[in-house]
Amino acid sequence: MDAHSHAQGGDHAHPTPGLYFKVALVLFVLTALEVLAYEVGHGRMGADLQRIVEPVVVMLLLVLSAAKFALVAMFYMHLKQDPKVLTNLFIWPLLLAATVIAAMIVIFSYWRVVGAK
Amino acid sequence: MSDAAAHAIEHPTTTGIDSRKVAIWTLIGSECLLFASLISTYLVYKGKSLVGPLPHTESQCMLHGKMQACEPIFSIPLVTFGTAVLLFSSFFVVLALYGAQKGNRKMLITWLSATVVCGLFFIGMQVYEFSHFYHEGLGYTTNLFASTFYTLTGFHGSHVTVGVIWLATLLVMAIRGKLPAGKSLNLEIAALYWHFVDVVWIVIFPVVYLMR
Amino acid sequence: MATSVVDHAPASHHEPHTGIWSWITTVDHKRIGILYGVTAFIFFLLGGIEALIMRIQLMKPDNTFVSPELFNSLFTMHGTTMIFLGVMPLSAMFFNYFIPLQIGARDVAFPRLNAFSYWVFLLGGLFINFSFLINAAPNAGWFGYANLTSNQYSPGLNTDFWVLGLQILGVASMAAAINFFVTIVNMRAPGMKMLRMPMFVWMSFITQILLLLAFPVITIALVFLMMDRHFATHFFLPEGGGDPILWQHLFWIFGHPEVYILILPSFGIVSEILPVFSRKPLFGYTAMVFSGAFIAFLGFGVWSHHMFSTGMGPFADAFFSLSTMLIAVPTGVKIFNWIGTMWGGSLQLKTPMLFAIGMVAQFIVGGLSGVMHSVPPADLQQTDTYFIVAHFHYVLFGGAIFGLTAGAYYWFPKMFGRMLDDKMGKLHFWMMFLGFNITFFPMHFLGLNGMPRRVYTYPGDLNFEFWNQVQTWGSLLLGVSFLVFIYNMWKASRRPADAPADPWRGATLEWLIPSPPQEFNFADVPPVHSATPAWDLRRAGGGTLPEPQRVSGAGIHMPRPSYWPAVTAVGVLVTIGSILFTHAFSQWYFITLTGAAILIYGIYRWAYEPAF
Amino acid sequence: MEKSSGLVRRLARQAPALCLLLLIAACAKDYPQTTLQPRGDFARMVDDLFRTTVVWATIVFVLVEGVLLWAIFKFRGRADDPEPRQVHGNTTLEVVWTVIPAFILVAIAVPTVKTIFKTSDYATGPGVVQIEVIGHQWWWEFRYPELGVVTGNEMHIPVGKTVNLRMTTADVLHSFWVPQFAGKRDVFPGRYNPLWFKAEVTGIFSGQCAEFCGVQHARMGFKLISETQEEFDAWVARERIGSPLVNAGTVPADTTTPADSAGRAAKLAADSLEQAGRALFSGAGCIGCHAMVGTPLASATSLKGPNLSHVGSRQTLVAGLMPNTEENLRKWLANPDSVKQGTLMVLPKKLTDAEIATLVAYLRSHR
Repeated sequence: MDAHSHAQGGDHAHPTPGLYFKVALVLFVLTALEVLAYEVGHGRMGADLQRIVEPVVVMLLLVLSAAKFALVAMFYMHLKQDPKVLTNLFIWPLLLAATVIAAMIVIFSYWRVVGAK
Repeated sequence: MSDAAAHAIEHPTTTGIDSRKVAIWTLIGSECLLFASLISTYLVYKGKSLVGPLPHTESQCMLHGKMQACEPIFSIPLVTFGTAVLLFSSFFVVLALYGAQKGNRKMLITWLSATVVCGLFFIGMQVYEFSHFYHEGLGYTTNLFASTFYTLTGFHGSHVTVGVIWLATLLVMAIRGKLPAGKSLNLEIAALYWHFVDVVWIVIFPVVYLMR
Repeated sequence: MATSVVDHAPASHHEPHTGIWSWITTVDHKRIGILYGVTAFIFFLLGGIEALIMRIQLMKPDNTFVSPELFNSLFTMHGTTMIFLGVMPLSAMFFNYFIPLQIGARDVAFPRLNAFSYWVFLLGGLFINFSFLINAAPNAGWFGYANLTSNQYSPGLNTDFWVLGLQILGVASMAAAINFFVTIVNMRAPGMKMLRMPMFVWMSFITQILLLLAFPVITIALVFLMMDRHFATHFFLPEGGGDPILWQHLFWIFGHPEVYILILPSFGIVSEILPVFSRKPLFGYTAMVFSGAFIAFLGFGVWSHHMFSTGMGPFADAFFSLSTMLIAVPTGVKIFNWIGTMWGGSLQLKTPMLFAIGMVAQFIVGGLSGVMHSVPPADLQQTDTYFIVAHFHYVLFGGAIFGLTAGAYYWFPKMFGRMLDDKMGKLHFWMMFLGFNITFFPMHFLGLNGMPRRVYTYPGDLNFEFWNQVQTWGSLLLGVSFLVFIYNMWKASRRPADAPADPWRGATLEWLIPSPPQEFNFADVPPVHSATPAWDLRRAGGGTLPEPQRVSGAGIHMPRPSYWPAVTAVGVLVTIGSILFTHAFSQWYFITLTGAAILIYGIYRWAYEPAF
Repeated sequence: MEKSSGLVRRLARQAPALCLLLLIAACAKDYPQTTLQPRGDFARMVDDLFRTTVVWATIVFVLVEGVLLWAIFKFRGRADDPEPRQVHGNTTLEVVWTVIPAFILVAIAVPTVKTIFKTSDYATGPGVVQIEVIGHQWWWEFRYPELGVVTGNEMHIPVGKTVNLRMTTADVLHSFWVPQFAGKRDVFPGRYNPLWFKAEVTGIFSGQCAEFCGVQHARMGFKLISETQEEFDAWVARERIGSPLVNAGTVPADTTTPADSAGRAAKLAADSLEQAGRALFSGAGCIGCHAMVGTPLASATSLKGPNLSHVGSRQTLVAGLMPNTEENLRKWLANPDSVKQGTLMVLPKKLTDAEIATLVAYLRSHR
């Protein structure tokens, strides 16, 4: 039960403010990239770039947001250091949530096709 | 909060983690499904609104008592700024927690104040955004986009509000000197909740605002 | 890590345990368990009376014993009551009383939150039943399908009571689920690894996971419905572009796991009783754990099998059909392992054992008809008929209620220090067993022969009368069997509290302490080396265990009683209940704000109050 | 073990017979709304599948309950018996009883998936009779868009021909169900759901709404009348007279089936009962919700109540509630709410006995 000792306040394993700052910077850059993807994908930066980015813009946004999500969860929420049980408490519901959203989108798109006939 | 005092005489837990920390993580896991329901509803109703205003495209909408062409309603720069503020508040609260754990009261109070201010700013941004949309003709019941958008972001906003009240309470305790290093778990739990509110926004921002 | 939980702390204040105030302020998991049990049993009887009235109405064709409106309220409230106010809180009684005892804990992780859960449950139950008094009982079905629940088709407060009542009850369930989840994760006795937990604790643990993941979804669905009814949105209304099918999806994403929330605790209870009364350990413990977990996991991937008749298309039908069939595999594993437990044992056919065997035997029937429904084309004939009513009563009555009753007989001596009469218990069992099967088995015939559900009457020329009459007589027998149970409990209450600590040669920790347990449960928690620690000790003692003595609790620190949980619960009730007034009273939000103020004040007082 | 498996085998041999017994017991009497005697191809496919599952279920039921009962009797013990052998499990056994059910499920799943795909979507092709079904609280409207017929609570179909239903609702969810022809299909506002079937025999069959739809959900029955092509054509010809679809010009007056509509209309116009009835039908406000031969129609697309143009020829009144007799019609018109509590049929004004008598005669004269 060595997990015990460090959860009780022995924070030697926790990141330092320096690392927190680096994470903050990365988060900031990723957010900027998201907005950039949006702008490019919707033709604000010329048609040529748009043609390349538009088909993948949704994918790109999902990846960028997943990266941000993971950074906050791992470093700010300390899942990287804390006992694995806490990660499990988060990751499984999260997967279920993502599955529910995906399933709903699929089911509703078919539902509309049939119902229109 | 005085549960912390009780903690000292409680027998050690099975996992070694304080029960309150397990509880907040359990709550966070559960809340994933709350937001999943809201986000799925927003997404399955995307593009199903019968009238405008719409988020990304021009539309016909009822404004000042008559149907007219409306501009897309979203203002990306404003919400990007709000997003950045919320992200930074997450950064600030880890610094505050770091200070609390190290017994550095000045660091704790400084960064916790910054977090609360950021939270208040985010709420202000949302209030401004909502009232701006309202004046553009997007009431809560105007169309499906409005109802799903306001409900989703409203639920998030109310989580932010609870978080701000919680953190502000801790800030008052910190200023009164009632948040020593031994009780830093009180802040850690609030911070976890706060980060969760932040990651929910990390999902909402691209899915709602940036995907057409 | 220390094995002893007696801490060298200052002596605590043990409050006197009498008077109504002691019950309002109690934070003792055992007393809260009893509160849950008594309240839920009363609601359960109420739901039973509703069912009997329906059965009398259906006794003959074109009957006019009750009006169509009243009948619709009766079946709505029967479903709602049995699920949310009967079976779930009866399970919560056992969670409360026996999770801490079986894992060797002093109390749950958050004793005051536990009290809060109970008070919210009680107030929510009273709120939703209050509707009967003002002639506005919910009448759109426990499933509340949109768009029948819209203002247009359900004017009046009926549906509002349902929506808001469920929302209040949801708060109670969520709070309790977090509490028990954390308790099981974090409060186990030294040596009790996850794979040494008693099966009841395991199934309860999985139930809490289901609650935590399913309730948020219905919360949101109910919020949407509330918005549609009170704030003019169109989440489920086609007039504004909304789609009523969204309600069905959200409802069943919650609703299917809910079925397992109702049945898994019974699985756990039966898995406790069969080994003890077979004097043989549970067959395939690990398989039992993982099959339970697998059922729960699959339970989130089958929700649309409630919706085959909506025409989702062949791909969705096929997917949800196959995932549903898959559930039969772990369910089968459970049943086979139960039989495997009995096989080769020395069966002691005492009342708890009879109910446990009855549960297994009847659950098989419900499981098999469940497989029949997983076939979508066949389900198109069966859904919304009495065949389905038969199916889920075999699961929820034949399964859940029989399991809970088995638990009641099994643990009654532990809870009250008095034995229930075994002869009367057996009479209760046989009456209930016969009454149940006479009531519900013919429903299979009626359903297959075309009798739809939720009909207040039927025409004579469809020939439904004979079996309906048989069922009504069966249901009366079923009703009377509960009078035998009540009489048995009343008789027991007149006897001196002289039950031994371990009347059944139990396998788990709760049998090692006096009956009823002392406030602090365990003065010293014995080390746990297997899933059957009491049997280990019994064997070590050459087949007998010394009767445990009551000891002084001096030096043991127990949580302090508090009334703030109850106050906070009132805040929840007023805040959510205030929405009832939106149409009646333009300043309705003052009531909401009052509720919120009570709620917030309660939370702060609670937070700053010393817990010990 | 040896003894018990012998018993198990014996029981297994009896299973199909037992299962049959069960079904026979269930159909011993005549159930007009049964699912167990299919009279259409859709229902027959479903029934075949159902019988497969019943056989499997019965086998499993008999085996498992048999073993359970056997265990109870064989292993009964007394309190002072020695402790039995402490068995914790048996991996082989557990694998076996995981795998065997899985195989049984595969045996069920394969025909299931095949049937799912066969029974989905619309029926197409020449000779398919198109019918639109519209659920109302608490009655059914049937429209034949190609034939120009609009009727209520009574669906006529030609035997041996596939009928294709395109179904929706005017208000809340309902579910269309004629057990002997097809499974249920729910109807939703603002969308269409498909269902098709082909009648194998002629006759009158019962159907009922199967999705809870409010106060009178129980009283939302209808009849399905399967008849020969000639009978069906004659029925169509009659129904086209005064049909809202024909009147509104949605369907040309006489393209598909010739009818003596002109001559009949002239005869009707001369009739005194007809004139009195028509005046009352309009004057009392019936026209606000119902269509009727010779009366102007408020709207061709949204009827609030059934088209009454040929109500005299129908089998039943009030969504299958009672036989179509003079007495029943009088009772209904005198006070609808006492006959069907909560019905949306409201009389704009209270009718006198004489008015009711006229209206009854007038309506019954239209066959």
